[in-house]
Amino acid sequence: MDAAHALPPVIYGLMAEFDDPSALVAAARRAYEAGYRKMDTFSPFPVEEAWEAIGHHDRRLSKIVLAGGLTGLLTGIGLQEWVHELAYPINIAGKPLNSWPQFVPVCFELTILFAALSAVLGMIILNGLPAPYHPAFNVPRFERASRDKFFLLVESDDPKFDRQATLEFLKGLNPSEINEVEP
Amino acid sequence: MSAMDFSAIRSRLAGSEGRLYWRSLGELADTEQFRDYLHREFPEQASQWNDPKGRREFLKLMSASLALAGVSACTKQPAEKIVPYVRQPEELVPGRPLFFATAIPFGGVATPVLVESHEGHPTKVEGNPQHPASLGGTDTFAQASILTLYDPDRAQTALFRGEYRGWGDFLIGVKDALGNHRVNQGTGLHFLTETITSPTVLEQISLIQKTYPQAKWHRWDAVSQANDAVYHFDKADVIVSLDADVFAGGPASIRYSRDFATRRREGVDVEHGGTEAAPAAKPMNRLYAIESTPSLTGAKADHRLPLRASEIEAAARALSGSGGGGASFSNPNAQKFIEAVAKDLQAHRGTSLVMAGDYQPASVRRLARALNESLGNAGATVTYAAAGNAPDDPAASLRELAQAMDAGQVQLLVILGANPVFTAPADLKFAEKLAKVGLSIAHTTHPDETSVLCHWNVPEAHPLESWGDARAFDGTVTVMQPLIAPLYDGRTTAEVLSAFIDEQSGKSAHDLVKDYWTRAYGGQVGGFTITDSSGQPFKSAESFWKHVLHDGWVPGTGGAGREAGGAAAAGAAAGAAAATTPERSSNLDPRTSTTASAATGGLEIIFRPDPTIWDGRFANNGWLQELPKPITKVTWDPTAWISVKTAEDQKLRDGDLIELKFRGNTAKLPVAIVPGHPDGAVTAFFGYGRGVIGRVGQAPEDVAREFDVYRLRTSDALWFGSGLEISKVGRYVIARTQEHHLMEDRRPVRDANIEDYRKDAEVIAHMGEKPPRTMTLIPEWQYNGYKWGMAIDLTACTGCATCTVACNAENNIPVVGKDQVNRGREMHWIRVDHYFSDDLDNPKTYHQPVPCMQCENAPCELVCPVGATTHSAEGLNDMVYNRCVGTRYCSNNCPYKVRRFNFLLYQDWHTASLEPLRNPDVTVRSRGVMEKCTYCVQRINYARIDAKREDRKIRDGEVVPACAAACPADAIVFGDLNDPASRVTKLKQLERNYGLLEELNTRPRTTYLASLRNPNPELETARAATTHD
Amino acid sequence: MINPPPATYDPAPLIEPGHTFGSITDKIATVVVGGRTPITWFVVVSIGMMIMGMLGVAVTWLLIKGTGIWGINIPVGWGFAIINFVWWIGIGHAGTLISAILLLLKQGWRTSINRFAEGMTIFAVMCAGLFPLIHTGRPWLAAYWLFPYPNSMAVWPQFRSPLIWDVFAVSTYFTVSLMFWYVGLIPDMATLRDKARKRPQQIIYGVLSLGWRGSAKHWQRYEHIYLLLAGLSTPLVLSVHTVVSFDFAIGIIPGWHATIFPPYFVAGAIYAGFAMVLTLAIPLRKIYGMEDFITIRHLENMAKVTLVTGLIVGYGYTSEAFFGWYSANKYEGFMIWNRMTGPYWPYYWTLVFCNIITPQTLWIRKVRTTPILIFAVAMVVNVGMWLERFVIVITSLHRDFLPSSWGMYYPTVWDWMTFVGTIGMFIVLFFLFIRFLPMISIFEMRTMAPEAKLTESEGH
Amino acid sequence: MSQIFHRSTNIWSKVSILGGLVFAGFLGWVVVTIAWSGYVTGQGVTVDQPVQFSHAHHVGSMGIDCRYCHTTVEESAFANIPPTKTCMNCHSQIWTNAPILEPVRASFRENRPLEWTRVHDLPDFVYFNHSIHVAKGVGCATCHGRVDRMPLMYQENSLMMRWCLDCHRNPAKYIRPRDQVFNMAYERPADDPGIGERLVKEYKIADARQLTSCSTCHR
Repeated sequence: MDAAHALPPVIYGLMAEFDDPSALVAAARRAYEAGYRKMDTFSPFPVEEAWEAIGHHDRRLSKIVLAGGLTGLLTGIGLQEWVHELAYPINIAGKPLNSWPQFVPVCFELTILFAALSAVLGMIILNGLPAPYHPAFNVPRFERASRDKFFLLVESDDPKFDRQATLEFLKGLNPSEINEVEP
Repeated sequence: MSAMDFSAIRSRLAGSEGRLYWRSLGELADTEQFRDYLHREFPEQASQWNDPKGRREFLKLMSASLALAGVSACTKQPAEKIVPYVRQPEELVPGRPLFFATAIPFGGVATPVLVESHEGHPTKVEGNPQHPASLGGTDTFAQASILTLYDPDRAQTALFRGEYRGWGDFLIGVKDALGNHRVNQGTGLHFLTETITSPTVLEQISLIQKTYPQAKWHRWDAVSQANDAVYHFDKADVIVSLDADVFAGGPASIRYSRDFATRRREGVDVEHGGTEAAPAAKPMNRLYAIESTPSLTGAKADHRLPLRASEIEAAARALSGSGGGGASFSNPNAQKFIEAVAKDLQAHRGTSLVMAGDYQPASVRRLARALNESLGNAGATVTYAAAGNAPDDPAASLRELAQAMDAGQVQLLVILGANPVFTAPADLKFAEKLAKVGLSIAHTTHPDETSVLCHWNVPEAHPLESWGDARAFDGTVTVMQPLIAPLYDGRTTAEVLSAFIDEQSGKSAHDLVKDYWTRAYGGQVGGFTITDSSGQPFKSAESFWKHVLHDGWVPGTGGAGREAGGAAAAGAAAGAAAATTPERSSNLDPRTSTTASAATGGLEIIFRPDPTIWDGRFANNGWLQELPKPITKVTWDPTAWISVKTAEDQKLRDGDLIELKFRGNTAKLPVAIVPGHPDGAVTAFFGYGRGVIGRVGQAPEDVAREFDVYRLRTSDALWFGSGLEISKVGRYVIARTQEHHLMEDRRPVRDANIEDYRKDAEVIAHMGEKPPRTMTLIPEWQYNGYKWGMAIDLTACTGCATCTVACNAENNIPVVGKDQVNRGREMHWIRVDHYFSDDLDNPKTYHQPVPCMQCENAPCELVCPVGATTHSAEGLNDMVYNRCVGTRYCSNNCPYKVRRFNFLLYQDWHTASLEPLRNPDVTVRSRGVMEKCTYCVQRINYARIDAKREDRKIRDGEVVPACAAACPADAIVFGDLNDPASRVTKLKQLERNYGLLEELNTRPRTTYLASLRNPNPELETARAATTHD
Repeated sequence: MINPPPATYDPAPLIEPGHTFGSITDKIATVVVGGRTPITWFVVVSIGMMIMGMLGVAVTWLLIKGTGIWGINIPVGWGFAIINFVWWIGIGHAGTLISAILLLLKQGWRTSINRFAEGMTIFAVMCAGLFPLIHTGRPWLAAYWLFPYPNSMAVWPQFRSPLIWDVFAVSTYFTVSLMFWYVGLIPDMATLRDKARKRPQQIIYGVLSLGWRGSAKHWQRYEHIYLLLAGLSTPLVLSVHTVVSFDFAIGIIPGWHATIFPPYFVAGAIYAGFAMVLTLAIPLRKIYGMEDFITIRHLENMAKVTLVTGLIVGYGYTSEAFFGWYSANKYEGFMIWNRMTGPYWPYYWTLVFCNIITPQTLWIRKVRTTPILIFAVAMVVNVGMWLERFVIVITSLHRDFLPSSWGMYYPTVWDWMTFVGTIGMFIVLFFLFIRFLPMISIFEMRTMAPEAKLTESEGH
Repeated sequence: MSQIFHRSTNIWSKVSILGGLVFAGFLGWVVVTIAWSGYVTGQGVTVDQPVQFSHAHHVGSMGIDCRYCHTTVEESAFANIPPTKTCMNCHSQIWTNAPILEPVRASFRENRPLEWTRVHDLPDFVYFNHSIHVAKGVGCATCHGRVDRMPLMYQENSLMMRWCLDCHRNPAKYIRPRDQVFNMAYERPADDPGIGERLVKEYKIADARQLTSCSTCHR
């Protein structure tokens, strides 16, 4: 999260607060058009338009989960075939060593298990969690981001960021409030 | 609560198409009462511990145990000690068992056996294949005797008035006691024994009688098998049983079962020694049973006529065409039946056989003998002892003693083996009279009802601890040698008697026996002509003795010379008895009756020894207690048998507790309704309700004490009598291993009449469907090495259950106790299933031993999550105890339900005295582990290793599982299916070979040979219509 | 199969009018943080604890003595342990169904019930999982022989056995359900963290929320995998009860060996599950005054699902009976006949009454919209579904192929204590959850608030 | 609002999670190592014996054949522990009053057996048969190691099931000519790689399917 700078910034960024998702989305779009890139919005529930507005879409998870699933499948096949054909080949109930139809259920379960695991871990890791500390929390009113308020944060290490100008710009989005975010 | 509606049953049976089998009667009636009966039978909240504590604890104790150390791979094994010999015996190879020939007397008659011994402790009893009275077979009692040997409740030291004494003290005690008898020639000196056939002991007795002419010797057998006839089933085509149960166990039944089975099969299958032309040459024998209490013999019979015990004599008369013609029988079919039988007998003069029951009066025995003689059977199919061995009145001798005691004439009473206080007829009041005896000596295996009332108690050595000799049922003298030094201070009868003979006093049993036979060899005693089996004389007494010890029997006393032997045996015994046997009371003339036949008023009571614990002597033997009794499959308790009709009349149901009132005495018994039991009669079994014996056999201080049927027995009605009154007094939970005796239309037992089978051998195959081997998608496993399989011949099987007990002994199978059996948790690896069919009042009865089928497509293996049961390269369905987690899925999925589960810790981990009993070659299973028949894989491995070391294949018959080895009828055959020459392969090629539930395509390796019967067409008409479905 | 309600009558709303982000948040969150705990909670939990104590005693005794303390025997090798296992695992299914399948089907009404339904799943699976563990009487072995790992014996599990499939299915099901549940909780944990005023609460919820801050970038990935998880759970939940049904269907015992088992078991599971959700939801909304969020509409929809699945189950029974006769197989035929008329006939007919007759009342709208009536029906179904498992397990086993080995099964006091004990365990776990976690998904409820709709202002 | 957590917690949280995983793995490793160590299997552990009997001396130096004491190894499952008599055969002549041998003499005098502690102790549900292994060319040293170099006896191998299986699956790897079975020092001829397979054929040793059937060792 913490971006590296030549010289330590005075502040982490500027944060505008809005009362409803529509206002947030509108503001985010404006900021994006204005050329800001290093920014983020915060909302008490997922607002699809919001991340579209700030131009974020991460598709890596699909591939991760697919990979996870395949790994599980192969594990299942490999494990059972190895156990029954190589590790200890023995006559069970007169069934052939490779009773593949009876190996299906375990393969299936392992596929699901691995896929699900990779999905959850993938999400957590890509989101850089756990991160109990974040500058945004320095803003007292930010606790309402998990209740009923909506925030737009422009980070100070955005090339276009200028403490004054950006502040003016945000004011223009008529937020209910604007805060400076300490690092 | 009214009795179940039997008319409903009848109508169902009548209205049903073809052959109908039924389950337990209640279900057939399927009445409300039956359901609530079921529920009362098993109270839902029944606590785990409704068994008397002491008793339950002991159940564990009756089975050996070996900690499954390190069942879980992580446990660290405790350090184990190895204790080598200081000086190692020559013949002993640690790790390899030795076999010794000896004998186990039963009621004085020898059962010849080989005993397996591991590092000096006997673990298993097998039959003696060379002995004419065994031919390798055994019976339940011989098999179970090994458990009695290690029974921790055995009498352990000599006691005088309850205080510890040594053997030496006893000898002195006897000397003192004999003091004045020397003067008065032995007046007031009395001996009481059971039947004795031991030449050594008989000589001792005659010596004593020389020294003390006034001494009296009394004989009392609670259940006397003494019968002066020896049957030769191998020569008999038509056999008639007059209430004789020749398959019930006991020394004679072993050889009888074998001969009978052989003759039954020879006529059918080439493989059983017959020829293509065999059927004509050697017809299958035909067995008629005219009997009272349903017996194994009756079950095997081609035709059975249920009569009250009191009517048997009349039947015998009618049969011999002498007088009884006009007699009226309780059974309407009797006349027709007897006529047909008589006709058949006449048609087979010289090859027929009439057998009189041991529990019928002498008159019936005489009638039978007369009949045999007139038919020219005597000497052919039956041989008789010169002198009648069994006294007319078995109680006379004992009565005389009782009178003497009462008159205070008995100063010194020596009781050897018998337990009169428990078994004597009630009217003799033996117990109170015993108090009047000056000095009493009891020589018993366990502290029992008699010994606790005697001054001196001398522990009796177990046969496997003893030197001795005895005659087999056919007279063959059989020598006993100890397998182990007496565990306690036990002594043999000969040793005890030696105390009364100056020149022998204090001699060891070994010396006594060897001395006798050395003199016998020299011709001084016994009058034996001693040669080896080939008729040649021996080099010396020593070589003769060695030879006898090795073979276990004295050639020339039996075998070829069975008649002579029989005579000698009986003669000797009779001579013994002669001392007191009163004058034969008239009627040697078979035509006059001795019994008041036809019950007048009230019911008739019939006494029988218990099928498993006999006269009570095996009450402390867990294996026999838990062995399901034939027909009823009841364990641990006696039952009173009544017929269906009687049950209706008396409004009784299975499990009702009734009070029996007979001649003023009372006892209580739970009811078992037994189809085929004569109407208007009740069979009560001796042996239960013991007051003193041991932790297993001792009846708890509750109603079970009143199960003592001896209380009802009077000396004028030793085996049956009329005037019994019964009344229901409550319910009693009986533990059965089989509740359902109906085959449905599933045909687990397939049977046919020999004629139909000869006409079309396919008839057996058509009774079920067998999927073709091609009917599968998956490739088959090939078995190229050995391919083990088993064939069980239901034509031969008599249902004696010896296989079950043999399996117990071989495979360290635990005893679980009544409560657990009642919950359906018995552990027998091979069970004997029992089914009825046809006529409710006189059904056909079937027995079917069911071990693990060792399926090639084993359903159990498929579902085991840990692979604890898998298939070996030789096609065995292996069970790996140490891998088993105990999901019980395998048992659920086993269509034969032959798997057994250790629901609790059934094994005993504490009792030291039982440790040596275990078969060291078989893992002892712990709690939570599934187990089942392994085809005695330990024996297979043993043979395979020997064969490999000698670089050869295992020979046919080299591997014999315990059940097959023990089977007296040779009904179980085991071997290699890949060996075209092996017996089992040949048997499986017979058309009457079929697999149980083979339609499931489990491909069982154990298969059955259908049961064939040889009915008399004249009597068959009734059933002909319903023989096939 | 679940369609929006027909327009024949106007359905109750999914959330009572007048609620804002704030009001929703406060109403639900106060139960956990800062709110006063209602007395009923203590009563219920302590009762639950007591019942759970019985489980403790029963299991301890089991480990000491072995499975012999139960009523099982040969031929009936499986008893309460398996019956309860199947019953509980079945109940679990409704939770996943609601949270996953209804999500995929875009059923808005799932929102206010999915959280505690998932909770129910987790706890039900816990109760279920207990039985395979203890039913060998030697759990220590079950634990380390059923999972494949390289060992000193060089032997492995036997993967052809349905029990092994069970091990994998159930453990997978539990893991995935747990993750699904937790992921759903993360944003609400954040809410709790921010609403909490006590330091310990702040820290605990802070840690659990992983520092969630509602960033759009996070929301995007979050929504992405939440959908994926739903997609994975759907086949999973179907597979789990299918595998459970294999425990029987793979066996050759008449009454078990039936191809209809998988679908009929899955339907049965959902049936039982919804019955249980209703059993829990109806009292809950009363106790915590959640009528605004769990409205009649929710109850009615669930009642409908119950009815439908109930009909499928009914079909299952019918076809069992039909094929018993139609197969002309003596064993099958006898099996079904024995169920209907044998010693256990009362169980069978009670089961028919509970599972087929009773739910028919749900055709009536009055019943569907009267909480107390729905509750009653749900209760009956709970019992019925337990009886179904009893009938399948016991009556099939107690009289199979060879009449000689037929027997009876009678549960002992220990069986009952174990069974009832797990119910106590379930109650305790569930109410602990109610107390310490939001019983309704707050952030999803926010999206139900009218103000959540985006008003297309400027921009494209 | 004020921060609940300090800046550093971001790092700590991640580190602790990873650390936890690593630690769990470590624990697993410890358990396995102990379970498979001599502490549990008894491998390589010498145990106290009533007499400090040295195979190294008797076999190594004196060159006494195994079968002189372990008489039944060729005919029985159990390779007989020698009776005291066997010891006394020699020790009634030599070292007749060596204090170390007192227990032996005592045993012989008082006819009281010596109590040795088992060194090779298989679980009770495993049925091993010496005679067949010896007959099929499994050398003593193959399982028991160079006993002739062991002053005090110890268990050379783990005796774990997988160790047994190693040979039962592929005997060719281990067996030797019958006449070499009791030769402690036997080495396979380097110039004859095929010897194993050849002997397996010659001695008609069963195939793996037979040798790995459960009932071969468990009953």
